[in-house]
Amino acid sequence: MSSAEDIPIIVEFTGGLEMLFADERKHKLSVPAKDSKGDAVTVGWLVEYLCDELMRDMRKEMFVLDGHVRPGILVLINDADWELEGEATYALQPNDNILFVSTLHGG
Amino acid sequence: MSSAEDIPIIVEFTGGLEMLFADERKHKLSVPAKDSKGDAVTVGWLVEYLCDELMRDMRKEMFVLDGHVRPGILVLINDADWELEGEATYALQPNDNILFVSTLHGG
Amino acid sequence: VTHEKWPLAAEDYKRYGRQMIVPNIGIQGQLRLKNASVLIVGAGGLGCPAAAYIAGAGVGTIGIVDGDEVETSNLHRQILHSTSKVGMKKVDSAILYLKSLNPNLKYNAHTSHLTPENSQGIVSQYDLVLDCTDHPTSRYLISDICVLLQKPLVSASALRTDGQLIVLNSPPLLAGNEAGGPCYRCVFPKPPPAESVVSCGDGGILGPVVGVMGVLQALEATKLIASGKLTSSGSEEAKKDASMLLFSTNSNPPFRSVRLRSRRPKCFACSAEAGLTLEGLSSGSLDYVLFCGINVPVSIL
Amino acid sequence: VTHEKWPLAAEDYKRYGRQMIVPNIGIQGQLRLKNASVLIVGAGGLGCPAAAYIAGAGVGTIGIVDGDEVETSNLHRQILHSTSKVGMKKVDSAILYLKSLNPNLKYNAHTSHLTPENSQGIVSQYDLVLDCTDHPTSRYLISDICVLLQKPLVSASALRTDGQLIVLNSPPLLAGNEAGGPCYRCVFPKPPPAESVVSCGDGGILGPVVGVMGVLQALEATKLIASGKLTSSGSEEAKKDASMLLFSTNSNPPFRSVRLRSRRPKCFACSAEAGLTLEGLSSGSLDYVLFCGINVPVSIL
Ligand SMILES: [Zn+2]
Ligand SMILES: [Zn+2]
Repeated sequence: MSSAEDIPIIVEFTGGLEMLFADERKHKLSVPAKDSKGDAVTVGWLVEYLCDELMRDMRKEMFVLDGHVRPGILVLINDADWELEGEATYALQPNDNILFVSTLHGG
Repeated sequence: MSSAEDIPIIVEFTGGLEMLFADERKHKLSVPAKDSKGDAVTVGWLVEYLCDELMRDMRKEMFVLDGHVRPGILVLINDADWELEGEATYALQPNDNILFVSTLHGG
Repeated sequence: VTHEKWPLAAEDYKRYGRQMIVPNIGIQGQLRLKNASVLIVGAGGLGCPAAAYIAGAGVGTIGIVDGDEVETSNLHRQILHSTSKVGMKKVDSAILYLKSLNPNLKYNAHTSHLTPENSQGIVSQYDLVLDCTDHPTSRYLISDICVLLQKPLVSASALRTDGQLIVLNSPPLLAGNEAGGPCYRCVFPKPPPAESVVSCGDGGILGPVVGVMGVLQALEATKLIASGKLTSSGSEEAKKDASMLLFSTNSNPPFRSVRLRSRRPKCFACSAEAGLTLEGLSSGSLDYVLFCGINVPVSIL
Repeated sequence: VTHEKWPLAAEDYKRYGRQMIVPNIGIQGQLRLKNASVLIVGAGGLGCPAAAYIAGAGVGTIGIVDGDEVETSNLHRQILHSTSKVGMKKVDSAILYLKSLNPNLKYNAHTSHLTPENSQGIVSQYDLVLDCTDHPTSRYLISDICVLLQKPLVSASALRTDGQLIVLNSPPLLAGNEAGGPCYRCVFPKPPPAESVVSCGDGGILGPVVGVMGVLQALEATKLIASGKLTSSGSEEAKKDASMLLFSTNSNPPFRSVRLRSRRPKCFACSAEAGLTLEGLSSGSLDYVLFCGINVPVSIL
């Protein structure tokens, strides 16, 4: 298979984050298997990609701050905290589910 | 691969049915891919198998009545009503999740 | 839709403001809630929390059906009643509480159990029905009358550490229209053997388990009403399969959504071949007790 | 464990009988509930249903902390209060209700907000804490004092149509013991930017959404107590990762359980390198308001 191949993933937003992404909670995406350097794409790459390509809302800082997912957002890879999976360095696999959850504080 | 190969499946019981199966809700099973006639094993075959091999409780009629899963039990194949999947004739696939739910009536 | 400038009373903006600013509710949704009527069948472990949140949300007319009286053994889970109300009709006790929470609604007390004879007269007064009862006989009866009168039905049940929730007959289209939502008989064409039926009294129940299911019934009701999907004309979305929510406190994950079938082609209640009629039901020719068998649990399941 | 023949009062067998016959509860579990004390921080949309079911279940001592008074805009979701109690302290209103539901328990009213100064004195009186508050400052404070005093913490939150639930510091082992459950800081080491924090007052909330989360808090509390897992000695099971329950009314499926990390090796509160002390906390040297930034929501997220 060619290195230009795309891999299908599902990206979801909840806890209010969906408002930054056209109010859509679930996005079926096809992302390149390799980045511009030829390395396997990671969740870190995906965060940048979402910010640049998917997010139409101007308030980028509500999603990414200082180059990292902003505090108060949990990132889950196949329903596990991304800290259990290598965080931003995790290499995306076909059919992965990446969930971004904004922590709620109301009660 | 040989026809004698086993396939791994998960069988679950809830709604009280687990009491008939040693109070275990989740059973990881390995079942033969083919039945004695050489046909692919089905959910119908599985029901008989569970009754004969897994169930230690003597009250078989709480699970199977007149050769069928008793009324009041829903059978779900990978979280879909088995009536959407061909009912008892559905051929088991590796890693299938088969869930038996006893309907509750309390309130 | 009203065309007045201030379609709600001044107090309503204060009382319901926090839910009116939720996307998908708004003034439109609040007005739908105000103009809607909901029947809650059963004022027990499911009906208590369901009624509290439905009254809180401002559903204009709330009816409650129950023939029972409050007992001390109810109080761990039937949180609208109270120790001083032991012996009072549950319906009257519940309405006392609801009036103190929200005095601006209309409450109807139906202080006997729902029967084939009285069900048409009661259910026809409402837009939406919640089945908060605890026996298969009432579950089949309620489903049947909802199909006949084209009312959506939010049905829940609970026992021990488990609960189940399903929205039935939604959209509530005429029998024979396959685009309508399935009814209880579509999902359970045959009743369970009587000896497999266990009540909360016999099997036990954790209060918050039945509580969660009752609150979720209120949520489904609020969503159906506020979104304008109560009637068939309001539900223009693509037909979706029905789904059932399963809850097992001790399972991991504890909640699970499963996909159910749509209307059953030969359903006794909602198909083109249905044998069910209002006349048959109200004349008592359908014997729900006989259909479900005797009610003497001889087993723990 | 008591050795009396009838360790519960005669009325208790009637009142709690339906939950005592549930497997895993029994007399042992009921006695644990009776001997336990629970602190509910916040008598709002989460605290109301949580308190109702915890009192229903028979937890012997229930404390409630809240400095606020009942407002009309609370009533759609804060179901222990009532229209005639508008203006009353929420804690007093809630306890009036709870006493009428179950007069056999001890209720403690703490009618000011939890602060770094008063938190040790209040929290030390209880076995288990429920965080039913609505701001990051209180969430970090409550987590910190629970770590310092070794109390398990059941934390929930809700906004608009979504809710979240997590059991923290369970088992509640000493800071530095990696077998203890993670604390709030393990999961959220840095607070969210202040402009991303939205309260239910500003963002809105559906009553049954926060209601479901509050009832689930009561369920987690009941399970922890009845199973004897309140203290570290009671929790002998193999260490499990913590998990968080996510609820989104409009998602399919609506409930989702996700796996969280265990204790963070450099956690400020619960690790061997923790900088947190009782003295530091109660002296006010930890400024939670400064830590979390100013509280003027300028954004809808
Ligand atoms: Zn039907
Ligand atoms: Zn920590």
